[in-house]
Amino acid sequence: MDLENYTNVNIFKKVYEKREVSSIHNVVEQPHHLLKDNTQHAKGGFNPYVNNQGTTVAIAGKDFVLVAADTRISQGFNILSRDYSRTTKLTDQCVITSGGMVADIETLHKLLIAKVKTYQRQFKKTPTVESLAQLLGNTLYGRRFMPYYAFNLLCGIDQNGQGSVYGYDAIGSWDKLTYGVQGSGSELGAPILDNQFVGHNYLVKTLPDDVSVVEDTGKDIINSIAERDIYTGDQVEIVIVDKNGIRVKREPIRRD
Amino acid sequence: MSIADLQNEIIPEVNTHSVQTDGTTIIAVKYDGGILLGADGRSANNMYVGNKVSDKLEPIHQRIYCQRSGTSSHTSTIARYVRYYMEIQANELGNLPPVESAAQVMREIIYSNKNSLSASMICSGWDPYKGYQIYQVNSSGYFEQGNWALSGSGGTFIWGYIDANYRENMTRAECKEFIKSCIALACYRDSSSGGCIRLLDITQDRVERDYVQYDDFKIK
Amino acid sequence: MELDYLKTLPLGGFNFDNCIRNRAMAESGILQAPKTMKTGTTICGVLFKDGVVLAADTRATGGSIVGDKNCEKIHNLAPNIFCCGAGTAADCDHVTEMIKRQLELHRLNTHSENRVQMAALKLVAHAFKYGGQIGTHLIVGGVDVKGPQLIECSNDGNMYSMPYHTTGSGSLAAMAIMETRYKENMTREEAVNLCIAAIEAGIYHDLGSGSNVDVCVITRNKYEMLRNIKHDNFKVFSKPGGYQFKKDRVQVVEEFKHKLVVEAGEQPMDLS
Amino acid sequence: MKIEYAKEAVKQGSTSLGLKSDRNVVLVSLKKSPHDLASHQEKIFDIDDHMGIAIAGLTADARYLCKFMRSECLNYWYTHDSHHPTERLVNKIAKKAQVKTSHPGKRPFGVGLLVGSVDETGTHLFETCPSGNYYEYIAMAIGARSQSAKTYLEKNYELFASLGWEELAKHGLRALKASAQETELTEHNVSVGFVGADQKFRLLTAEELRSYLAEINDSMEIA
Amino acid sequence: MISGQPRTHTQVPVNIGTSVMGLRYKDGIMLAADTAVAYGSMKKTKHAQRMAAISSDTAIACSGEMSDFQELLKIFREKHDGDVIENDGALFLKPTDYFNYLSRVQYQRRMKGDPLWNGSIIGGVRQDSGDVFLGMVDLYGTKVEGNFLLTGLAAHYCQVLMQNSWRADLTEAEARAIIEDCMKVMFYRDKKASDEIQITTITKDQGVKIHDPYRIQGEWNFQFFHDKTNEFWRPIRIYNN
Amino acid sequence: MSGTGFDYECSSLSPEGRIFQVEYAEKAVETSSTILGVRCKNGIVLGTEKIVLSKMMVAGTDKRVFSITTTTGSVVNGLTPDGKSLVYRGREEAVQYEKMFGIKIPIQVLAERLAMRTQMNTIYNGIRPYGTSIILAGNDHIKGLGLYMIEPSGQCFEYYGCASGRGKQLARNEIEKVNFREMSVDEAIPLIAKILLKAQEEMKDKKQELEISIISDTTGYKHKILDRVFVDQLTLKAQEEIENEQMEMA
Repeated sequence: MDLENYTNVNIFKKVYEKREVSSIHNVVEQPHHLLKDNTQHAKGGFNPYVNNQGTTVAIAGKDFVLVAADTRISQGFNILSRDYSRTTKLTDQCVITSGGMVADIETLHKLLIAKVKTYQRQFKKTPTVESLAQLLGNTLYGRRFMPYYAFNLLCGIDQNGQGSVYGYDAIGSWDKLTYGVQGSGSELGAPILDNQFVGHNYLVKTLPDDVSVVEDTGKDIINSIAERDIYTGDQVEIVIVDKNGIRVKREPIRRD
Repeated sequence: MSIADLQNEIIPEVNTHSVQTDGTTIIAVKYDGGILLGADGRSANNMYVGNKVSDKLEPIHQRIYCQRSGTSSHTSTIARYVRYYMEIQANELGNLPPVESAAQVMREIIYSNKNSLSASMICSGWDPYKGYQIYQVNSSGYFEQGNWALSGSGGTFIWGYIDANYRENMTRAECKEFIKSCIALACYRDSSSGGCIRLLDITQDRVERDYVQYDDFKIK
Repeated sequence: MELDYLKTLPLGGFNFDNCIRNRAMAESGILQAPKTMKTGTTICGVLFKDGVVLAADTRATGGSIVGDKNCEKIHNLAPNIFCCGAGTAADCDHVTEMIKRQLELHRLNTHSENRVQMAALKLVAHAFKYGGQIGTHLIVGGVDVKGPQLIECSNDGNMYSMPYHTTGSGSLAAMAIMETRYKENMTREEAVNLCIAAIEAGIYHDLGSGSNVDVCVITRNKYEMLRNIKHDNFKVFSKPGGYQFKKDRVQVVEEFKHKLVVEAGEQPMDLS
Repeated sequence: MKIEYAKEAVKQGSTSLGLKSDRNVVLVSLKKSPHDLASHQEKIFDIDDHMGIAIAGLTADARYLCKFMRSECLNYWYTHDSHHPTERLVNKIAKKAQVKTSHPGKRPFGVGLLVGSVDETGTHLFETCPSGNYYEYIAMAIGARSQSAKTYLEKNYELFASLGWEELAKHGLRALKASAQETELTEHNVSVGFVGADQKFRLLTAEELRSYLAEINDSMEIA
Repeated sequence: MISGQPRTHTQVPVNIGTSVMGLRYKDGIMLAADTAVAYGSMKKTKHAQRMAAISSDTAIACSGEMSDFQELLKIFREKHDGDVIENDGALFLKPTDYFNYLSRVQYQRRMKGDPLWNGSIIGGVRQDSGDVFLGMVDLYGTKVEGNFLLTGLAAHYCQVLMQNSWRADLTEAEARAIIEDCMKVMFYRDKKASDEIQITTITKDQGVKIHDPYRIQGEWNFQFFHDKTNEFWRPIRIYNN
Repeated sequence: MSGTGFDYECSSLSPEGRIFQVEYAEKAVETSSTILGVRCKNGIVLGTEKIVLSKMMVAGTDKRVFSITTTTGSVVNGLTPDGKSLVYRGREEAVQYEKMFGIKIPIQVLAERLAMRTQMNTIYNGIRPYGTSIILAGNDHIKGLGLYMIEPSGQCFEYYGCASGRGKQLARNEIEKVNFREMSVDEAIPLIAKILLKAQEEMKDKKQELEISIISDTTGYKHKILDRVFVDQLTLKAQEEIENEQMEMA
């Protein structure tokens, strides 16, 4: 039996030449600005979308809404910034947080702020969370064929004083939730939220009323996600929306 | 360049004649009292030489010349546009047009159509405002000014030679020898340059052509 | 005599039959090959006056999920040779195990200490044979009769030696530290601190690496394996009361209790 | 002639006036209502957090200009994340007005604006007129019977520089009283808006108006 | 030009400038870039200036496609001139305005699929209020602000060095030392980097000052490099008689 | 002057071959404030005098001097909005020229293009001519310093010194008297302030305000509008000189 085919290698010379070495050195060689995991790297073309990762969690309470989000944005394996705030204030009773591509997120938030301002100037009153939810849905669908790469959570106090969270996908399908998680750690965070908070799957619909408990849970969720998701870390930003306004605070989490 | 050409371009085996390109070595050097331009004479596609002794030195205005390298159809069209704009500017100014604006027009055309053009050109000349100037626009629209400029596929072979032997303010004769040996060396190594050397000397009061045939390239 | 049954035996080594099938399917677009995940790591090695220091982080990732928070990346090849592995974890473990066995056999046959270069060359030959398909980026370090040596073997089969090496996805950050702070003939402490700083660079600045730092110092006929010498990455906050799973959260529709009758064996634990 | 007629339209509008100090700009205007069933015609609009306008003349034109100014400010904020510089916005309005005067088919704006705002270079009070001219004032009044208000302002404008916005508002109301002798000023037909270096543009609430008006009426010295 | 062919935009960067850096120190901002522009693997231009002063208090440094950088400079010059000729008492365009404007330009170009292929760092010190700004915009329009910023490959390499040694009260000399360290590492490890670097300082009193380029010294004479040659490794002995 | 029915459109010439609309525009310019431009050894000075319409105006608000590019300035009189629309047109031309030809627009080319624009308003029916004359000053490496004036009729000439508005005649004589060609810009400024104030003879009672801008090699040929404080002192000094000149004459 000749040794030739014993090693089985040279029969597949074609396979050997064509495949792309996926070692790290190959990644470094490419033009630096296309540095992302090379699986979906189009040959030489410009890919308008990049995912800056990061995770955000929103939990609706009886008369408040809590948003816990990490403050790290990254590109490929490299950290762009360690203290980037993912939530912006639309009105005194409504906040929006999103994960995905930072450029799209900022544009979308600015656009929403502009629309809210025009609404306030025209009708002399601030828009309610329900109307903003509808507005956001339409804005996202407006760009159906070049979508905003932003997965949003709109949180606020609705008319009868209850906390509410609206979950979105990138092109504008939305519905009212009691809690939501978006971003790179969403698969990790979702089970804890389902277990701990009252959602669709519960027969007894009572929203949590103790802010400190919900805050601790939110922080714990982001911390546990940071344990297992490489794109989550640095700091957790807690935003609490209730009838007398919005409070923001930050605490460090693991930085590796 | 019709669609047929383009399809040929894509399927290499079947391609009998691809788009005519000037493989080219073009060089421009400022010497004490003028500018010397040099270009080889070969304009070929990837298979055979289309024009043995093509002239790649395009007159733009009295004292402004530009040298073409890249797809010859693109570059000659660009030269035509630049000549047209320079004529307008000259009429308006009532005087010779500045070399800088000729170069900027070329840059504007190449930069804004960068995805459908492949042309990298050198624009040099004299104007009463800033004297002798050499500008270079490469195929992606990057605009440079300098005392010498080099472009074309043959150019890559002689970067070393130029870095070593270039001196500021050479005399006219020295500069001529320098350019001749540069292009000869390039043609010696680069298969898409060769044929002959066309030289052009721009000074304030006159422009003078020169032709060097292949056999006195004096390369061993 | 013709041993035809031999042909039916499965051939040793790797079997590449399904490569053709995979390629055909991928081209036909029915099924995309599973994305080869790039594993992240930071490992480094540095030479000092009378020995070698190897260091590594302890995070093993699968894509963007951390698989193991405290895995061991510094493998022992021989009493005087260690090697840190980056790239596909399985490849590193098994290949280093294989080479360790061969080195031991060699030691027993020649009654002499192994040489670092031999270990490196065996790794490189193996990797080259499989054309880089084996994702093993190794830094082999050790002290032998020719003095302290440090060799890097990449997965496509080339090896080269420098006074300091870093590989893995965190190699860029670690290399910056090495380039700026490496000095010739460092003392043991300086070398260890330099390696720790380099690995921490990878841990904090590269997403693919994290958790703790392992260091291994090898000097003439002595090695010290310092496991988790630095471990300051831990879960910062956890919910004080832990999680309760209140029964009343769910509306009880119907309750059904049934005493479990056991014919043989002990009684089941009383749950009431 | 087109422009003179347009200026005449501004004079028909009820009076609006504005005055500024180093840190605040106050706009005061008299609101007319077509008949007592109808509500009073809005005269002061907020353009952005740092800018507000008071109008005199055709309110339809005014609404168009106000919409234009609001969207310009929003666009500037969208691209630069900062407040629109006042003079440049007034320039844009002047340019629009000028186009209306030079083309045959177009009629000029029949409205004059008093633009009050605060930016890096301090407080500004601009008056635009249909001809496309605009001037920056320390205090100014436009609209019907604005001359009597102007005389009051001219008497006191030296002492405006250091005043707080409350004092400025009182001066404004006194000037308005001078020009609206017969109609009685109540919180329905008067509106006061002000903006300050550290105070967003805001209209006075009914109570504030009532208290200031009360103060004005009893301490009414001869204008 | 080519009829029938849809006007495709996706361009590929050709004249590439390597990474640029920016960091805040005690009395302002320091931007740094090397002076090489690479055309493929050939270092085409050795003395290109990849930094420019947009206005008296704002400067920009760019990496990536250099022809797009020249286009960016044209856009900014037009914007700055427009601000100057208004003559209305003050220059209203501050560093933050230019920064946001640039991110809008990049975002629009990205939407059209024809990006300006640059990672640019904008720094500025306002002469009046003295507050310092440092921000980075990439080709998608992503805005990042911070005390020290790096684009391109340096983001992977030198973030460590900056993070470990940055302090709010860095003197100019210390800041220069950090930058030179980072540039040294880039010169070793980045194919397109060169050892000639250029530094711009922006301070409250002097505004934007672009210093002339100078060369940095690498560490090349380790003993190891001299004598650990292949003779040491290969199983062959060379005897000189 | 009334052209009995011929004077409402530009498209019709009167029997004597005059376009009344243009003459009305020139009349509007005659009665408006004086503007002048003077070319000196190392630069150009533009100036204008204005009547302050109301006491409550902030100083320097009624701007008549604008810069078209950083190195070219202009001053307008007559209907300021018309003047400004010409200035905006000039700015667009400058940007377009610079984008295409890469060099700053030469003052000569800018002047000709604005002149063509002004002339265009004098031929169509229904479009009224620009009720303003504009003086352009600039410096470029093509022809050096250039001082041009464009009349509402579209005429455009290059001058060493030019003036328009109510004090045109008086200003012209003064400019010819003083040999500005040899003078430097800084020496010329006080003289120009005096000329402007003299040109305002009959409006002595109202509060006067000057606005002066220079383009000179000291400022790197950047068009610089002199700041308010400096110009106000200048006006006061010039007024005293005029008073004591009058005393000597009387």
